[in-house]
Amino acid sequence: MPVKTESFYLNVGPQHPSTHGVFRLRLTLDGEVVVDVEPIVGYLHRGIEKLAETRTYTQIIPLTDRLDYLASMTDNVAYCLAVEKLAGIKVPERAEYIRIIISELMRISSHMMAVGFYLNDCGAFFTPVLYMWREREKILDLFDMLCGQRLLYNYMRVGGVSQDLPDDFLPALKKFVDEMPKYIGEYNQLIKDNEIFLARSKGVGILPKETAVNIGASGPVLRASGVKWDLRKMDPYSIYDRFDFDVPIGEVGDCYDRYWVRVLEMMQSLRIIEQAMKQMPQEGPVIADVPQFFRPPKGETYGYIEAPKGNLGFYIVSDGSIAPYRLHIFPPTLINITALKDMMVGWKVADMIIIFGSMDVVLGEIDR
Amino acid sequence: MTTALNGEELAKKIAEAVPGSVVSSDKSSIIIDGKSLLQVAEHFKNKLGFDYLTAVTGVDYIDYFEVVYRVVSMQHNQSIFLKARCYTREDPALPSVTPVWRAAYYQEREIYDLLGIKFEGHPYLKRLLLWEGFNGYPLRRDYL
Amino acid sequence: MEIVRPDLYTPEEADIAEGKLINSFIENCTSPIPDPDRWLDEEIHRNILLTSLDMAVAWARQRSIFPLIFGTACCAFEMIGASGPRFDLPRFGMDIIRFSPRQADVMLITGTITWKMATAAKMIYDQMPEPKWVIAVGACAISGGTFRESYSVVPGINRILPVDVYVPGCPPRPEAMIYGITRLHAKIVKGTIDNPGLSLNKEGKETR
Amino acid sequence: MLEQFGYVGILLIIAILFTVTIPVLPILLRYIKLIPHKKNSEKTVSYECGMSTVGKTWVQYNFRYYFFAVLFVILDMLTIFLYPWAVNMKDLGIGGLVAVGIFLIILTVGYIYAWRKGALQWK
Repeated sequence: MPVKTESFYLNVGPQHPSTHGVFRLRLTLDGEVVVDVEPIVGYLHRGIEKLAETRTYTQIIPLTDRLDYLASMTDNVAYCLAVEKLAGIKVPERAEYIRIIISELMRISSHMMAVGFYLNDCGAFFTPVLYMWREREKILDLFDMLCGQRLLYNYMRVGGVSQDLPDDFLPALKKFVDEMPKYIGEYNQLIKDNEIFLARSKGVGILPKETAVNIGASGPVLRASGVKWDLRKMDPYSIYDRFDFDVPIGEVGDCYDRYWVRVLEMMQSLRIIEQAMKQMPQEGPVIADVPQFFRPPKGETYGYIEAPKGNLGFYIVSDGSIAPYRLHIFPPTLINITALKDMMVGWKVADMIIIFGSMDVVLGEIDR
Repeated sequence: MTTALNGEELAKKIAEAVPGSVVSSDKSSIIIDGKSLLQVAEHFKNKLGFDYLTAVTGVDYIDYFEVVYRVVSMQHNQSIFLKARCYTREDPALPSVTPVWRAAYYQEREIYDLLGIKFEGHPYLKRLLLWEGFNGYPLRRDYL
Repeated sequence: MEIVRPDLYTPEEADIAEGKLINSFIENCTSPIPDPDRWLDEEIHRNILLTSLDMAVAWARQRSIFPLIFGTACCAFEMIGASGPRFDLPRFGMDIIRFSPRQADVMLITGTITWKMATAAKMIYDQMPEPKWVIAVGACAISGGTFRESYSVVPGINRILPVDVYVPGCPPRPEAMIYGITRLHAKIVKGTIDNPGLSLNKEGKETR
Repeated sequence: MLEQFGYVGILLIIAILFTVTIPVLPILLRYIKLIPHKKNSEKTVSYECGMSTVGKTWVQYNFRYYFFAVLFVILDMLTIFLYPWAVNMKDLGIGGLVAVGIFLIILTVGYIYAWRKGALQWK
């Protein structure tokens, strides 16, 4: 005769070390086992879409920086691609290559943060994160050399990039790309075969393939469930069709697969950067001639890229004036956590923290 | 390459599958009548294989509200825009597509929260980003 | 501004109560709270007996403050970067980043504070033991920053909490944060024991 | 023989002094105003990530936590009783060994009984 037990509510609330920002989970717990999960978001809702309606197309770029502040360059690229698609602006060759190199650097840095803080939630308190922070500081130095800012860059412009690469950028990038595989090998040697890590993440929080597609997941979370869908391959935007790289996918879709897909994607990004550095034209214009207050034609467009966390989309409706009539940001992380309840119910609180950590959410993008 | 399907011929196919649902269609999108949105969604998902809903957006065009669904079919790598409009401004309502594609769960809650469009049939329609006592819907053009 | 504490039994009641609380915050917090500046007037009366003890306690407090990172947005990652190996915040004794207010001395408001988050900020500030200080890091915490005219952002955290040090920047570089922390050290050393930096409003009652 | 107990006496005094000063110290420092003491209603509320707690917490837990607690206390007491024997095992000789052996057998019988009954399954 099982013992009749009652459940109680617990707030894994906005100010919590392992909710990656101000994410709030209202749990119904029965003892230690999670019975019901209700994510509550909105604690960082700054109303970016309302603010964007009163700013010109160039002034919105700093707003898009603050969406996914761990990969703010790719937010800029997504927004600029959408506006260029709307206005039909042709981006010069060299700017396209610079954008590819920087997006892939941003992907590596974002994946390192995702894996590092996932390990942090697993209990390896801050050791793996600081290992990966060491490489992230190198990437931030590259960006610092490029546009003077460490975290929010405002470097992209509609029609290209704001300024050309400084001449000591490419040698520093070459040095980084040569020694990075050694460091990734070091992480794997530290983490990959650690049996505690395997015991804690294998088979935990499984997102099956059909649910992943049905909830519209995207990015490493979707690929970890075994669906081969990467926008850079399926719908190549800008010049991704000139590079060959493969798309890693997981088998089961548990926390371990999500970790492993991110590590493999870091290796693929390095391959893309090497090819881009070789093929890049040495000189040429870096920005198309776009007037400061340019007015795109009336109409709507939906620009999307394969951001580190999923396919980030911008839906812009323009009525011909200098400011967009409506700007909607499609947040991949908010959609990835639709099935959080199916993945978490039945697991214990410690596993719940890991499952949420493996989803790699950023609150700036969820709450906009 | 995700080929954006031409709206016209797809609209013809939808018209005979779900009679009286297509209001109009142009090159890149099909405008569906609000009431029969659910049958069209099921038709898209089961018959035409559009199983991947990537974006749901609400826009306030002063004299009508428009909700845009971008649907992608993963097998044939095609995408199309579905649009649904509601012309009343007091309490606009549309059928929810969450039973068909669970991707719309949070996006419809957000549109309800910021634009005030009710989605009937949504499992848990509650404010997503703002707090309970917030009066008014910020993304409407007449919100100050 | 007393927070009423009803006994809530269902999540719906909790949400409605939270909504009311946020709306009452919006009405009440309209003017900034004066910054604690009691330490500015040099000739505050110090009794002779406690002077050396005063110095010793102030020195001990200054050297080991435990930060509570109230990290909401981008500045939180710059603050974690500052406590990383390269910028090394632990040099200042701020080694362990506390997330519970019970073991924290200084509250680092890093990131945009929305009205929905303001009630949590106020509650956590009240739950911190005395003596406590607040550093507002980043333009969003100081004045709402790039999102100042938004409908859901608090235009500056000093409407809710008394702030001791402001670190401007969006996000401020880790060196700027460390400079802000050394400014706080200078402030702590000057404060006396019993009121380490709290300010008196007009009728001489201590504001918190 | 008596002065050996002197050491125990000193240890007793230090222990008492230690246990008394630790709780009294903050009260003393607060009395001479070294630690500021400001009461407010919010400080006594339990911390739940900045949110107010919901629902009652005096709920019926699953029974398995209690099983593990009791078993742990029993086996921990076992180790405490082994200390005096283990300290001077040589001069207690065979007699001591037999006594401790019986003591251990009794406890292992109880432990195996609990194991068989399934007290340790994490249902």
